[in-house]
Amino acid sequence: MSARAKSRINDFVIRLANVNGTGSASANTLLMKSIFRMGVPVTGKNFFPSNIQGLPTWYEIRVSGDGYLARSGDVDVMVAMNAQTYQKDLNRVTPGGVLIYDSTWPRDRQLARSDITILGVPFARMCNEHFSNARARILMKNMCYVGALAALLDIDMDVVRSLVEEMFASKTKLIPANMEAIELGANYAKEHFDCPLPLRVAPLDKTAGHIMIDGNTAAGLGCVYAGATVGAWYPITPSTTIMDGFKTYCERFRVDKDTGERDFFIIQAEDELASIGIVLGASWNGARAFTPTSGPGISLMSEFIGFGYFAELPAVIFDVQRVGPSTGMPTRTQQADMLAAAYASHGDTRHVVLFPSEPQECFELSVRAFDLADRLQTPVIVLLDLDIGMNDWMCPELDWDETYRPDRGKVLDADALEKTENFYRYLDVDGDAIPYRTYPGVHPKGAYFVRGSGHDKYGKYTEESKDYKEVVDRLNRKSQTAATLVPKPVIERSGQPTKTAIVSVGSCDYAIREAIDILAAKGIHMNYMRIKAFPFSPEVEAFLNEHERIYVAEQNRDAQLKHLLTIETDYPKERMESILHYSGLPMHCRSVLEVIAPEVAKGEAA
Amino acid sequence: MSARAKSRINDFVIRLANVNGTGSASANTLLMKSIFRMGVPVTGKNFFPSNIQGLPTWYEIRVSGDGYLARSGDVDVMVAMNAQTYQKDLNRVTPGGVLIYDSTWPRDRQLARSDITILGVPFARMCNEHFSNARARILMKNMCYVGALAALLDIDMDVVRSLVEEMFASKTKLIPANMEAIELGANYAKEHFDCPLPLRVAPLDKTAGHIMIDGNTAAGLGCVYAGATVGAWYPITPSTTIMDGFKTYCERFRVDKDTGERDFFIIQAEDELASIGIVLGASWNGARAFTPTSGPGISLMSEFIGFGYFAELPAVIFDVQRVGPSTGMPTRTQQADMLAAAYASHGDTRHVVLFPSEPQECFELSVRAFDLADRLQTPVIVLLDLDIGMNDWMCPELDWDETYRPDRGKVLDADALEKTENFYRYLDVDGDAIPYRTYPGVHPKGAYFVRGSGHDKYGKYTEESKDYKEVVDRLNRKSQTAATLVPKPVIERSGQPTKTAIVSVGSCDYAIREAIDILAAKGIHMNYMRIKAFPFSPEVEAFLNEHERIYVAEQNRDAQLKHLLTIETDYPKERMESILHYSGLPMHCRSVLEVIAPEVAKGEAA
Amino acid sequence: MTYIAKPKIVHGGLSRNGLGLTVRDYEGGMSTLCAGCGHDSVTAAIVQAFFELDIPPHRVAKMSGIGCSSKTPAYFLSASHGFNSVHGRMPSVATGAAAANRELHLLGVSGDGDSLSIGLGQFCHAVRRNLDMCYIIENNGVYGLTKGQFSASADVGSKAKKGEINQQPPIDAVQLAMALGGTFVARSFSGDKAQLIPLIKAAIKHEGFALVDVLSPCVTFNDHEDSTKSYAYTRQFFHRAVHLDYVPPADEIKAAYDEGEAMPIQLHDGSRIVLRKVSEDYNVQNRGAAIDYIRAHQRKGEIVTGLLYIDEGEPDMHGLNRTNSTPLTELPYERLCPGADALTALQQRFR
Amino acid sequence: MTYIAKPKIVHGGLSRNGLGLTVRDYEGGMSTLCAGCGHDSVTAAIVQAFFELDIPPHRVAKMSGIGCSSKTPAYFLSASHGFNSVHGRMPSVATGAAAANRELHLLGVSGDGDSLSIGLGQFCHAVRRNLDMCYIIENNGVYGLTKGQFSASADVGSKAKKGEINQQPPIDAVQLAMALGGTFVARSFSGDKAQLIPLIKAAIKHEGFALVDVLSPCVTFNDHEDSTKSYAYTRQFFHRAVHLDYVPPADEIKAAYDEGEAMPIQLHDGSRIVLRKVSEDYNVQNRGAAIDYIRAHQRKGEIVTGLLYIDEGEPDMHGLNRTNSTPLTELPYERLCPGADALTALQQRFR
Ligand SMILES: Cc1ncc(C[n+]2csc(CCOP(=O)(O)OP(=O)(O)O)c2C)c(N)n1
Ligand SMILES: Cc1ncc(C[n+]2csc(CCOP(=O)(O)OP(=O)(O)O)c2C)c(N)n1
Ligand code: SF4
Ligand code: SF4
Ligand SMILES: [Mg+2]
Ligand SMILES: [Mg+2]
Repeated sequence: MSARAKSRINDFVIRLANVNGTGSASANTLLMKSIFRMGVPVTGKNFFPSNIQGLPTWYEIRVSGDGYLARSGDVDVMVAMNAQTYQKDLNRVTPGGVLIYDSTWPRDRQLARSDITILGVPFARMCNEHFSNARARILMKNMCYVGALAALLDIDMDVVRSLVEEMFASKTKLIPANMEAIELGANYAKEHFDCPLPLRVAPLDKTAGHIMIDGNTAAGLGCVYAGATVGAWYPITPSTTIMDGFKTYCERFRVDKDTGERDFFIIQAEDELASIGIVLGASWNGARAFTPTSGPGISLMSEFIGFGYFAELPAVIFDVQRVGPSTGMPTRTQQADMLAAAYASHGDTRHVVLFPSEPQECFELSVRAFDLADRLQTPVIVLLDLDIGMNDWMCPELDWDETYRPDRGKVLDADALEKTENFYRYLDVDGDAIPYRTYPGVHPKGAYFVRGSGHDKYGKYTEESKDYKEVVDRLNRKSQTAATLVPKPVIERSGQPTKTAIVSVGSCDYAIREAIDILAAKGIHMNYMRIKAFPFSPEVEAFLNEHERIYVAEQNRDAQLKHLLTIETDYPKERMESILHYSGLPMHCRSVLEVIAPEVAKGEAA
Repeated sequence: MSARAKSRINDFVIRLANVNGTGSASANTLLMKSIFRMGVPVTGKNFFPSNIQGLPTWYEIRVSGDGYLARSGDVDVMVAMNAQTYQKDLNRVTPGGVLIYDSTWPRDRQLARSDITILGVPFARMCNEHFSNARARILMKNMCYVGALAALLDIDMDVVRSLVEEMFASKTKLIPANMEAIELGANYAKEHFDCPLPLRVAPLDKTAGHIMIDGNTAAGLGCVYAGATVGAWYPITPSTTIMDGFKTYCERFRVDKDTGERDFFIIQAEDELASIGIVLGASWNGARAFTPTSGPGISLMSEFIGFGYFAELPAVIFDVQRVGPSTGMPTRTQQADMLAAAYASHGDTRHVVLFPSEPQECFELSVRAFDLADRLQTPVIVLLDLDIGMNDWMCPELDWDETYRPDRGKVLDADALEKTENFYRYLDVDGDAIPYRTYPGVHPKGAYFVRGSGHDKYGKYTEESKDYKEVVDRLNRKSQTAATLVPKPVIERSGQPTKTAIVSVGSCDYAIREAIDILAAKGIHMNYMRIKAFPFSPEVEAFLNEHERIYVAEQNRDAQLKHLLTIETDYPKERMESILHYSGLPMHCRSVLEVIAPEVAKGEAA
Repeated sequence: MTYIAKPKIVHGGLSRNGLGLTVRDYEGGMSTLCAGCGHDSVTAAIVQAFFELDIPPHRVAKMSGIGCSSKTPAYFLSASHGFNSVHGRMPSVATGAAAANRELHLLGVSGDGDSLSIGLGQFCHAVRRNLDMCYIIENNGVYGLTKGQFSASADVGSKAKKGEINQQPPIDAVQLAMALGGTFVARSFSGDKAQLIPLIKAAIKHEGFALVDVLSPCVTFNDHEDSTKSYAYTRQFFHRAVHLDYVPPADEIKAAYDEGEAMPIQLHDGSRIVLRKVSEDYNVQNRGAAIDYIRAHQRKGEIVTGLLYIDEGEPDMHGLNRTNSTPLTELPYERLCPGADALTALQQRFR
Repeated sequence: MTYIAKPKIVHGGLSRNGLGLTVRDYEGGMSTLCAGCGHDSVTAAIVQAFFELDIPPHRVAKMSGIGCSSKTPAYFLSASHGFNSVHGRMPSVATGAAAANRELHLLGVSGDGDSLSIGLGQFCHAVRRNLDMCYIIENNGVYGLTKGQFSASADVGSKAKKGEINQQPPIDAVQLAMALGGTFVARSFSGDKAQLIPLIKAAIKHEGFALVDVLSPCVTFNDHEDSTKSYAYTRQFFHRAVHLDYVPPADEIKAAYDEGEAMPIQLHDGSRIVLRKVSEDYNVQNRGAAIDYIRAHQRKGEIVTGLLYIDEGEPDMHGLNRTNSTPLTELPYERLCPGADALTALQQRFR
């Protein structure tokens, strides 16, 4: 018996099949949040096509009282609202599961299965009867299935109602119709089926102190709190909502009520080369500046990233990774830009990269990214992925330390410059390989010349080998300094003696934790390290060295994290084995189990 | 006693210090070629600033009867024509060497050395007296020092004369003046000094069957012979002369004498993004197309390179590496774009990279690059460097196999398509992971849709995990096929039992061979492998595995070749040690000796 | 994209073109754009234009970048060659394709984001080269595919769906092409098939860069009140400057036109276009006057449409290069390779 | 670049500006350009302009790309902040710098290759944003630093040193800036200091994007006969349309001008420029007429110079954004961070 099969209360997956552009998103969020408000851990993953309207889209909600919030791979309740994909959706249901379909139209008798429960609800008919407006009929169908599910899954109707009221707080007129649709669905279910199903929600107290938020919004909010004033971007899925988030909160908190004057500047650039140019110009001039992008943007930015590295300018770049190579699958998730980020640009370079694993960390590391960029005077790339960035995750509430002040790094202000004899931009005064910088315009003594061409430690143009090497050797040492300043890995020990560990990054986290628990239940104990930054802090190599065997789990084809570990640590490569998941869908624990313990994986699948 | 000290005949280095824009280049070439025509192996390295006129420039000629043609690091004869750098040039002379200066003006008595011979020749005065035109006075000074050197080094005056005649074949009027200047210098030397010097040239027969050519010209010529018809580029040092070479020979061989119609199309693009776009468009449409560039260009092209990889389009890209990161030192040499080339672009990618070591190989591998790009349907990057590309190297004469026909790879022509039931662009029909392609317009059945977005093996758009993975997994297998098709490494065994080897690429070659000989003379035996391509052919790993210790010699700070070997082979990293030379000047054998046998290196330096 | 196969039913009654093909043979996969999207109308016009021109589909290359507009090549001419490149860089790919094979018909479809933001440089340089292609911009003032941000063609004062007002002056592809020496410059509206189809036909036949900037409303993100790229706004302020008829090579010019009012222009393949002024003071062969006219109407909020400028006298990219008239891809290798003797001879210089 | 330190000898007799600085304080490192290069004359004009405007050098940011022209910031205002970015992408860096600190004076120096080939997109978008900067193109029709290839501003028929003839129509930065809504558009010649210095001064003082396209011959690669960007050619076909005097805020307009002929224009800081028509039919505030005038003279092979268009009424980039008038970099963190309570409150939405 698998770990998950133990209890069907608060432990199942709902998958909602819709057509995009029909307004199902808010209904699905409502459903998920209702469960969340009942204190039950939950997560929602949106699978949407790279178009705007008319194609299949799915939303998957995992309910897990135990807090396993990775994708499970199962579908226990399917809501098949899209005729186009009905066959496929039917097949997708895990044996023993439930399928709910719109019985307005007769269902093809061929499309049946005896190993699942199939429930028909005439959503369209009921909505057509109750609502006259064409658009409302479409939208209300969504609310209607929320109602049916609420009844079937025993979701607290009061919670649903208060959420609806909050949703439409600014258009209260819409509340009654929506509630009506919900009740239509609920009543139909109660009248025609045994409610609730064995598979259902029961109130818990496990979501207190938590929120449900997507990583992009959290990252955008982090930029506001970090004190960023300049944001430049070129729209690209799945990174766009970072700037949307930044904008929302800047408009809320940074616009003068009286004058309308803004304490921020968002520039929609003409492309990604311009975005990063704007960021470098603004950072050089003393602002905290950032740009969100995705893979193709990183490729386009790579010349400028190398410039930032060599000229030593801060910059914060968010790369919300999607499936590559090339345009790839823009609405699917992957972690395949790690090499591209770590060594972006021609010539010898090594960049600081941060890997948040969920939204709360997006917020935290986004603030941290600015501090590191300023402290290390170098571009910092924050690698999210579509799963973290665009899906709603349950995560600890964001909190804020009022005593926080930005670390602007080694900047000589007017006073300091006044006292200085001579200011030399690239001199390693303190032995930490980080020189001092100035902001333009602050003081006559602070002037210097930024260039991507060869320069000596004083900042002067050079073509002399010795002078050039002095600078690039220091940059190499700065990278060592960086390793000591970046966030340390998260290490979790199994509590049992073991010489085996899993190493991973970012959004693999939940899948791995779940796998570790499952394995532990089978007596297979694993330590776990989640890397949060590159260059690797010394703890990373130390942890590796404690183990005889390391599984490196990541979401790309080519084992990019393993490559980085191979290059940058002395841990023997032959003791690392890869767990690669690169389907474009969020990782689930089976990918891990299949490599580590195929027999356990099989058991799970059954 | 070092290997080189054995004989000072045909074994020394001449360094000529000039100001750029004063026409010294042709004089220096004349000098070098005279020695070459006397049958003595010789090489010339140009050290020039990143500007057009008025800054110091040096030309270094190594004369080596034994055929050691790397930079030696010594300066045995300095011709100090640039007052601005006189002090520095004086200091540069190896003890026992000779310095020749322009004694027209009194020499600062402070600037003396007792351990070298200092010879003054009044070049300016003599030329001012003999020539009336201002420009001629400047130009003739250069010829004048060639004459002086010819006398001092015992260079055959008949050879010099015939070279001058060839140089000015189209402006014969200029021959007498130039010969006059040469004789002025020669006569002055003969009258005032003991000629020849102990350090001199003696005729040999070691240059028969060889030519002196720069790598860029050879590469451009290779493109002509490969049948390339479309060349797109954006000028960038040090790659520009590849297109100059292509153009020269196309204009000679591919223009219809009567109509002026051209069988080629060279497009000076608006930037590098456009260059590579043009190449991909032309390749897709059935032409052989290429673009030369340098580091910043590779960064800018990386989005499109990823497209080429995923959409499987041939493209040939020459990256003539210069010193990075960023703009770096555009007129200095380095091998620091290896990682950037091998894994260019976001997402999982792996590109075919070729590493020629000298001009003859540039020619050969440039033809090979087109065959591989067509056969593998993927971008191929040929990594030269400034040293190979812009300096004149002595290398075997280029020869051509008349039976050669381009390997256009798996292309279905009209006949084949006529017979085909259905053509599917990305289907692995033969099991070698290489699908069939068609050229547009050839046959109605050949139409397909090229895209950088997710597609299935039939070429259809997809967002399905399974279909996507099928394609990228095949691309991964194609990379294995590539490893079997690319040029194998050059392996040279010491002839003595040894478990140690040096592994290197490209322009490191001569320096390493010289070091190996020196070490062998000391009883230290080393095998040698020069890698010619990435992905590594199986021979590479097999060779590594034969050895207990590997020195990886390369011209960059970060050990990029070693990284590639670490990632792509199972050879234990801890058994590899790096020899890194990244000053921007061509590599010399001392960099190698200093790591492998510091005591030998010291001896050599003495 | 061609996700969904469209059932291909050939009705017996469909008329056939000179190649014996029906209009069905010029269609593509089922559109996955929003219902009502202007781009789908442009798709229909393209289908019709190629059908009427008797061009074999496989002799056409459909080039595009990224965007809703750039997806459309999947929805027409499924028997043609498609190249959906990267965002904003289609002009360079088309340039390479044209260089390689001058006989293939190149049709570019792009968006205002694709051509005027990220692709502005490449777009301008393609105009400058007079690359022989028909280049259609499906212009909706927004980035459709990334959900409605303003593009560089958005007008000052135009309001986004979420309320934001655009403040920056628009980049007008038509004026830009004029300024850069473009040899065929046209503007139209996706809702005006009668104007669009002959324009596209003429653009295909023009030897050189033929720009057709088509106002093509985005129903999802930019078709509301206060948008200046909506159907309603465009219909209202739409101003036809010239009327165009396309006449195939073999055909007589049938309609009777008054002297002075109608002007036939001969294209390179012998076909002609017949222009009729709708507006008195318009001169389609005077660049300066055309710019003035467009700007004057623009100040009044009017969108001048039709073939706005044409110059059949300028050489295209191949003319400038004096390329062999045989496509480079058809030259035998033997002609391209100078051979062993030449190699030996040329090396004299390197000794 | 600043390779060679230039001896700084302050002569007792040098005049001092309002800040008590001499012209020496506005100089830079020794130029490493070719002797006679037009760019060095532009350098001299820049030095003079900033000196005369009493601008503290450290309040100036010198922005450039890559090229001989882009090197010149090392040769003037050595006490200013320099930013030598990557090829063609200086406009974006300048945009970011402007966003961060609206009070710093931005001076961009670029080349025709830098701005009209690789940088064309960024250049156009900077014009469109009306970024507040003085942007000088040192235009020589070639890529100097890479040894003389034609640039996109090379005229049709111009001959390269090696004999090749340019066939493609030039991209004219002036006409482009006009078409894109540029608010200050000027052209001058490096050999005409009298015109250039007041133009640069006015450009610096203009609030918005001020383009000064300076013909600046390349003596090494493009100063021969048959070049249309040589000193000789430029001197011959050079046509002054307007004469400009710059009058600082405090000063009276001293010279007496005839009514109708002289036109004073007030700049944002209270300084004025006084324009005198040289040519009867030129109107510096009519965009359409200006374009026509330039094009008409261009057809005659003439190069129209002077301040060709000015519009002091348009808001600059910050005006459009309604940015705080205090530079963003000077806002205290406390003002930027919403604080812990706000964070708690806003999270209500996420429950
Ligand atoms: C390099 C890169 N940057 C950004 C994107 C994201 N992107 C896709 S389409 C698009 C804009 C499309 O706008 P437009 O060309 O006007 O087409 P429309 O959808 O409006 O028809 C953007 C920004 C991308 N695909 N590639
Ligand atoms: C990305 C990139 N591509 C190419 C180059 C090479 N490059 C340096 S300067 C230059 C052209 C400069 O021309 P222009 O801007 O007209 O300046 P000029 O030298 O004529 O003043 C080029 C192509 C480069 N530095 N970076
Ligand atoms: S989003 Fe707009 S442009 Fe895109 S398909 Fe829908 S209507 Fe058309
Ligand atoms: S090459 Fe031309 S542009 Fe460059 S410095 Fe010399 S004269 Fe000036
Ligand atoms: Mg659009
Ligand atoms: Mg230039």
